[in-house]
Amino acid sequence: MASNEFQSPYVPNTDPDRRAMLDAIGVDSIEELFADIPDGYLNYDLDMPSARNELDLTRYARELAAMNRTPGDYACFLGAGSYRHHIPAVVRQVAGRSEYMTAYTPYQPEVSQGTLQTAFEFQSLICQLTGMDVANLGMYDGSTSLAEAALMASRLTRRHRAAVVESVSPLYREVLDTYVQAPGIEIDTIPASADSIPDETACVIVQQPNFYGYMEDVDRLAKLAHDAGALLIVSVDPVSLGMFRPPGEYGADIVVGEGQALGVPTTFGGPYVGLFACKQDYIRQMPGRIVGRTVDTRGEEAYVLTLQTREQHIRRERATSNICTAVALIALMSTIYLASFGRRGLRHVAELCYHKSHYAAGKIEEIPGYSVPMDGTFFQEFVVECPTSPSEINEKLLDHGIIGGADISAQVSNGMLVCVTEMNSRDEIDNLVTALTEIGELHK
Amino acid sequence: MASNEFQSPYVPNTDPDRRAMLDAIGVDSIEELFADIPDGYLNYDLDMPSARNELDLTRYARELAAMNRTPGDYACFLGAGSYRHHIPAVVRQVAGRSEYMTAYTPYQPEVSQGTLQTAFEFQSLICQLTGMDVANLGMYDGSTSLAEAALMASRLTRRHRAAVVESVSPLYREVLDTYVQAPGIEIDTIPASADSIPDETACVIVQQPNFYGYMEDVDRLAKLAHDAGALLIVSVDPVSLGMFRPPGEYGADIVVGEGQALGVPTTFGGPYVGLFACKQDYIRQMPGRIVGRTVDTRGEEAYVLTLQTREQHIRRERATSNICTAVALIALMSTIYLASFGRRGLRHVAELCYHKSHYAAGKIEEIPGYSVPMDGTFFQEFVVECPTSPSEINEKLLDHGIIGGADISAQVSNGMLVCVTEMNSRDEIDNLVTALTEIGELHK
Amino acid sequence: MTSLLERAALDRRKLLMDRSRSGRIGTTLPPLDVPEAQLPEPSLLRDDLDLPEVSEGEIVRYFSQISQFNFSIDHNFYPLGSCTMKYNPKLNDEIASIPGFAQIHPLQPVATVQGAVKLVWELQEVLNEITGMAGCSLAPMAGADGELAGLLMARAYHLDRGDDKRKNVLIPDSAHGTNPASAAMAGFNVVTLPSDSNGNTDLDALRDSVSDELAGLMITLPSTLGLFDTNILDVTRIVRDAGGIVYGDGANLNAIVGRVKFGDLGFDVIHSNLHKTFTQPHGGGGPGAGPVIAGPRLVDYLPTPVAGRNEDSGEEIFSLDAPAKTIGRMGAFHGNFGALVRAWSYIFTLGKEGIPQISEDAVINANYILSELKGYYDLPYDRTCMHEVVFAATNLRREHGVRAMDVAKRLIDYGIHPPTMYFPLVVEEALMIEPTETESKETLDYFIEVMKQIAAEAAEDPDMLHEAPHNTPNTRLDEARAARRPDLRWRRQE
Amino acid sequence: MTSLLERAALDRRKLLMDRSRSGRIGTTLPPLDVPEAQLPEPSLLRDDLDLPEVSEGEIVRYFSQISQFNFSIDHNFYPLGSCTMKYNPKLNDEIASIPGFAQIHPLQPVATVQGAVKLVWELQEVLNEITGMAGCSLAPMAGADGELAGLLMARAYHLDRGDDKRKNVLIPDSAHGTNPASAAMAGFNVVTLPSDSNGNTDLDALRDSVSDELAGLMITLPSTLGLFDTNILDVTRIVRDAGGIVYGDGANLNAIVGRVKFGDLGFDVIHSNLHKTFTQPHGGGGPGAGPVIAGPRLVDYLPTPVAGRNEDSGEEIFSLDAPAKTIGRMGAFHGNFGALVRAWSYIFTLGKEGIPQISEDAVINANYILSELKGYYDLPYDRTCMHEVVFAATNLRREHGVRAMDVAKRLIDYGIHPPTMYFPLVVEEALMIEPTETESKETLDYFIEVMKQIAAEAAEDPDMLHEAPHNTPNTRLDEARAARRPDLRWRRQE
Ligand SMILES: Cc1ncc(COP(=O)(O)O)c(C=O)c1O
Ligand SMILES: Cc1ncc(COP(=O)(O)O)c(C=O)c1O
Repeated sequence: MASNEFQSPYVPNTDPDRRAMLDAIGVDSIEELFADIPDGYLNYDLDMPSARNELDLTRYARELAAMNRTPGDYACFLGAGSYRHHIPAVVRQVAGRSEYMTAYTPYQPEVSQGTLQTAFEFQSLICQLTGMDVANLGMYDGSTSLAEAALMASRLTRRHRAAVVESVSPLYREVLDTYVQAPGIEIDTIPASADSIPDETACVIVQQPNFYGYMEDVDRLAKLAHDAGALLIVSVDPVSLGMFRPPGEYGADIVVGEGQALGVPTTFGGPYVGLFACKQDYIRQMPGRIVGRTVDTRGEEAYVLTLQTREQHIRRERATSNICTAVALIALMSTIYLASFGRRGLRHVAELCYHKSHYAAGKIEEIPGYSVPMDGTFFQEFVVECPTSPSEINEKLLDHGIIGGADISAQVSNGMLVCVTEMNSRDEIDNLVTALTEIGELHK
Repeated sequence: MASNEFQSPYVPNTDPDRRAMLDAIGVDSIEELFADIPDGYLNYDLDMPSARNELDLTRYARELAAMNRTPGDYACFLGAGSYRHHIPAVVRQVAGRSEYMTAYTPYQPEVSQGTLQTAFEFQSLICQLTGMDVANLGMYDGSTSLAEAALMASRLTRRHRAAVVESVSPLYREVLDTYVQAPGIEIDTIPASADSIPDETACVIVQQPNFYGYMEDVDRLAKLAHDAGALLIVSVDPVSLGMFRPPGEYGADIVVGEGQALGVPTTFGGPYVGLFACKQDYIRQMPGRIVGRTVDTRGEEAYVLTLQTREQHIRRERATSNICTAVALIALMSTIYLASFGRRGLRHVAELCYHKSHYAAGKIEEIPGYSVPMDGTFFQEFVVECPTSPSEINEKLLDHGIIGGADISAQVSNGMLVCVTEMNSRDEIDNLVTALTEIGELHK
Repeated sequence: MTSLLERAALDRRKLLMDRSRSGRIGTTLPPLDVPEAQLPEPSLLRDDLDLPEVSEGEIVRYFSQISQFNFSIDHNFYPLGSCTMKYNPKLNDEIASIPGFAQIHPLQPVATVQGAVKLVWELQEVLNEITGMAGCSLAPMAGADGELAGLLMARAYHLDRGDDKRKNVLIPDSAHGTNPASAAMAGFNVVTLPSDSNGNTDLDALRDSVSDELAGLMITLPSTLGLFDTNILDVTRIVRDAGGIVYGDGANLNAIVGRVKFGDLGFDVIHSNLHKTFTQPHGGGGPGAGPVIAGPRLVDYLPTPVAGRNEDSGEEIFSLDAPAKTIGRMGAFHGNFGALVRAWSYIFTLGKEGIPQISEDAVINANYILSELKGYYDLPYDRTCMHEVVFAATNLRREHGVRAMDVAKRLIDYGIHPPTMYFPLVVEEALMIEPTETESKETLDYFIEVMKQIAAEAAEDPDMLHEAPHNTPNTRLDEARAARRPDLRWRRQE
Repeated sequence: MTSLLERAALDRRKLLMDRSRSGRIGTTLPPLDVPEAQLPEPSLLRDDLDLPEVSEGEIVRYFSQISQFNFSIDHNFYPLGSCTMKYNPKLNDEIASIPGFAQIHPLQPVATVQGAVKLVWELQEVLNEITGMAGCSLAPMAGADGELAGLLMARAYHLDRGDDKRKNVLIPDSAHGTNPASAAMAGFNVVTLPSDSNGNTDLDALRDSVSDELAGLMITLPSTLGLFDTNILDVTRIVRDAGGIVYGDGANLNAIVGRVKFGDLGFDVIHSNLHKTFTQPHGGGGPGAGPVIAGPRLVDYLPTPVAGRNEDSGEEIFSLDAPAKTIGRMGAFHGNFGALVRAWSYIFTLGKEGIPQISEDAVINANYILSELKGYYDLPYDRTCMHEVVFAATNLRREHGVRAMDVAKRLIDYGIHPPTMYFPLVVEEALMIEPTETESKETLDYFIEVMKQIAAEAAEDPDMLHEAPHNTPNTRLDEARAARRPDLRWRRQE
């Protein structure tokens, strides 16, 4: 009766079950249930491989995985918005509990307090970390957080320009461009040293540390924005906040950032979690899910999705965003990560990144043909000007067992953005220096 | 206050907590609590490495693991009591639930029904598989099951000899020797074709399929045993029971076996699970934990450890065995495995092993210099007589990416015990044949 | 004064910051293995980092305990309509966690991630095949993100042709909220389209709504009423004839996967929620993935990147490309790769044989529930449904003052997750039930019996239903208070 | 007639064989990729294989649901005396699952498993160091298995010296049941040794018991009374002077790890339960590991294999060896390697700094409970305890007819796993409480408060205690019936 003999392990029912149900329904065949599909459009014959068993599929997946050069097997100095940090086993093990993993968005709070309470923890810890009043439960990633923040600023100020400091990640800029194309928000690119912004600017957007890893003068930019009636949007690396001043302290109105660094593997770019926090006054214009604390009919504290009138399922075309399914499980991973490292641990991790990247920068600067051209304070990334194209260098580094830094020659001539975290041992750094030296000698 | 500065992530309490507790206890220092230790014997200074963080320890563990040649990376034809079979993800994921993993032996049934009910499932499925009346919750491994079965047979018959068919695994024989040395049970080694056994023999022990992979004439052995008033103990490979006749059908009194093949990774030899089943009449002499079904005070069915008067914690030196902590979690893995494959799947797996090993044997037999000397029906293992020592051949096979069969030259001159399961693809088998051919040519 | 037991229950709910004790730590820290650099000037640094201090065991126990307050597919029947809460195979999770997938960095040179890009490409190809479309980008990170991408593509398409009057997007009244929200984000006016009494598109209304201002139509197939629109060929034709783009919301693909292809029916662009049809676990609200899949008219506008396959002297080479007229990036990198791996694993496990069986069983199961519960609950559209059936508790409200909400909450007492309630909006007191194909007939029979019992209870003891659920860690919550007095984070008690 | 809710509860408990439906399957099967061989003659084959037929999702839901009927360390305080239910670090599980450990075969040539053998060797070395012994075999698969090995070693030692009269093993009355059971399996007569009023070994009785028939003494240190025998140096001296072997049951090593070494105190051989002190998860009753660790007199008798380390031109080479006079094999292969990896991971995570802290905190925590509950429950030995404290509910029994069992079951209502009850046998109405070092002061305070409350409840409402627990899936079970009418497996209902 089923259209073929295959018995899926994921489907319990078999032909006798189907037969009994069809009888109860009062039809003779499965086809009758699909009678609403226009004649001639039924099409069962998929041009795709036959069913594959778990053993074979796993083997094939491992083959594909083996075609990749995997950080861990290779020393890796890539960052630029996706960061390798040590993730304690407990993060994976606890977030992997099926109670969390196989639940839906907590629309039914009585049977979702696990998800809801941990979501409230996430919001709380992101507030603690950023120094902001409130945080939502996360956007798709750091870049869409940034884009949604610009839209939100525009709604709040009823203005239609955004001033973006030129040191914001070019990838984030591209996403911003995607989001603003329809609403028609105009983007002005400004230097960090700008001392004026166009009238009618809704927001100043700065990344701290910036795309190149360096700290911007955010106090000045905050003043610049606020003097012009614009909001200050800051895009942060949450691990940097283990040691650096939180944006809440320098007047940020909206803080966004990529939460991946907090306990989430790099996974070729996703799923990640976009952090989104802001001042109390702005909560009704926030995008995304928000969990609030309330009481039940017995007066006991409990958690629930709230301020839903901002959201698409209530407000539809007037919603603050179209976002629905977000990244709750990734937010949970970050929550467990933050709980594990906590007050002392996150500062320690940040300082490790700081010291190690400075050690690396100091060594690389000494290599003939290479320079570290930018001035200022950096956190864990810095730009190296190479004697030849970074892509060429990176190719040669592979032979040394090294995945080099990000190629940013589009932004800085022969520029490589080198990222050093606690994952890079001193040996790895020293090997990088040796390899760069050797490669540099070929280009004298 | 703690003896050093280190703060363990596994210990919540810190010095202020300790101080408060010591105050409550009414002592000044931790040392006072250890005052019962004789003077001069306190010794804190361990000659061992300092605490190691998770990142570094994981790296070191991966280094050690990388020093091993791992089946999966290598084709592997080893069996001889530990078998590679495909283990569905669901086995690991479900048995890994912390509710199962971090519970103790279910002494408190009201808060252990998860463990107890799944244990009852295990006993039931082992009975279904072996055709026996009852099964216990498992012994340490297949070899200790066998040894304990011999002791049990001796208790039941009040006799002190055991006739072991010579084709029983030599490793199991060694364990049996360990167990019988103190009680003084004498072991007679008999050929499978024996038509008499010494008087006062408590049991005949046969392995089916035998150590060499071949089926023994168990009907004959059953008669031999029973005619002499001895019990028949059969050591089985549970996967073979997917297609072969269960021992319950040919009169086995006690069935033992290594459960590892049912969903447990080879793990360098353990933890495994020793299967142990027998006839109803013998239950009060069984070793090990047994779960029974009963009712609670409301009359509802539930499960509980039972027949505990056999056990050491009640019966002490008159217990049927000293076993206490056994291998409940491994039994759970086997239970999930059996549920996943079930009626159709286990037979399919058995047949795959059968056909693939026969394909391999056929091909190897054709290679000049090699032979498959034994006659009869084999399941998934067979003996190959090699042109030179198996250890030499195995060393060369490594260069072909192959871990060869077990070296059994102690039993069969130049003998290699080759095991082929569903894990060995046709390609792997063909590569083995090619490699053996090449290696054989060097020894012409 | 609260009793000890009550206090224990409260303590179990204590937040991390309230569990914090100075000096505790939940993990071990690597030492510094290089010389210390000079720290930045103090004005750049933070004074305090007020995060929790808890040990690892405390973390595990806390998160493990409260996890059990959730219902989840692994523990409960979860017939949440429109959400396709099917069994999520464990294999997929394991494959996604292979280090060669989980540990690779999105900015690695593409030559160093050929296996990952090949997987992406294979998934694109099979999604194209299943939906009958020309091309696909896996970049969108959820269904709504796919909608935004598709609508931005439609916008770009019209503008490219100088067609800048096309401002209106038609959306049926039964549509999911993301549809109008996405249309608004893509700069369109939303025009609501009524359905006819059978739940199909009202063709007359449609004809009246098309004009040279029509940008396109967003339609869910089958609809959120669980119905296959029998007018669908007319619908797509009318829209396309008027110069509009037909957008298909593929959230309900589970109903028709392997049976009928969107491309064949005249759709220009659709999205598919991999976390519905293709078993990416929902995770309590994501992550998901919402690939946007386009027909010939829009394929060049797909968001970046799209995986490509080339051959170079017999060797496959995979690339990540920007389509010719791409609308740009939907996120910083290449989409939710982790979810893509799981969908890939699921699809290729089932293969050409198993994929069509999904919809077969999903549809049988839903119709079985329909036929068994008909008469007990109002059935607004009395016709064969697809993968889900929408009942209405209007009869119970009318006769006993029992609402859809009460039925939903009472189901919890029976260990069943409530269906979707009060959606679609066009159905009063809606109870939208989607069993999925991974539930057994026994489970459906139990659900049916429970639903009948609840209908009986509504007559006998409506108050008991108003007070449901009865055995959960919390009773019904004061949602109004939550919204009126937002309490959104832990704060130190002064 | 049972109600629907009751029936649902029963259905949740249905066994796999009763869930089975013909044709269902819980996994996918690889196809045959070689030609079929001729099958054996039918008489060798089985007709029927009556195993369950269930789908993967059904398996997951069933096992996930009933798992929640368990208490476990990850969810509950679990102060089960003598069992050392401490937090089991998640890291250990992940390290044990590295394919290079989990997938290797026990019969691989040792040259191909150098990493695994190195790990085994490192663990041996560190256990020798921690216990102050000369050598170690990791082969025994639990504590009792280590006992058997150690006693067989003692037996072989005596016999080797032609000393074949030595048949008696002295075992204190407070010993765990495995001690006498192991002694019997090793062919010895068990002679019970009384303790004195302080819970120490009665030295006079000991002196009276030694003779040239003395094979040895098995003693638990600290004892199962949670006490460190202050006579221990005399004890070991007396036994050794009499030609006996001193066996140390190391189940309670958690109390003294990093503080005092068995070897220094005159022990000849001990075992250590890695699933207690060294965090191998208990798994609902194993697997564990019970290395046997020997001093100079017995080291040559250790079971096979023992890992060795050699250098060959500067390169380390590890081997698996049989000790010179080995008693043989305890199991088919090399012990429970998976458990060894976890213990290794735990020990080297804590290192020389963390290991001594284990016993510090374990002992503080136990003494804190002792001092707080003293007066509420009888305290048979009123002295400083080690890692656990043994109370007696004799006062409650006498005054209110409430027994240790009732206290234990009532703790369940408060979310706490009962302590060990009615053990050691020398203490009437024993409640043996072992908090471990991984519990916080807050948890201990809660436990203490609950225990006081239960003492109060015993006075106020003893029946309520007799009926406890109140909120578990099952109330107290009829254990007598289970033993009288053994019902040990599923059977098809005729
Ligand atoms: C019909 C329909 N469309 C769109 C969506 C939005 O998809 P997502 O939540 O993945 O953004 C949903 C999800 O609930 C849906 O049911
Ligand atoms: C004091 C003591 N000795 C021996 C044992 C036996 O150890 P195992 O259960 O590992 O065999 C135990 C375990 O409960 C114990 O507590």
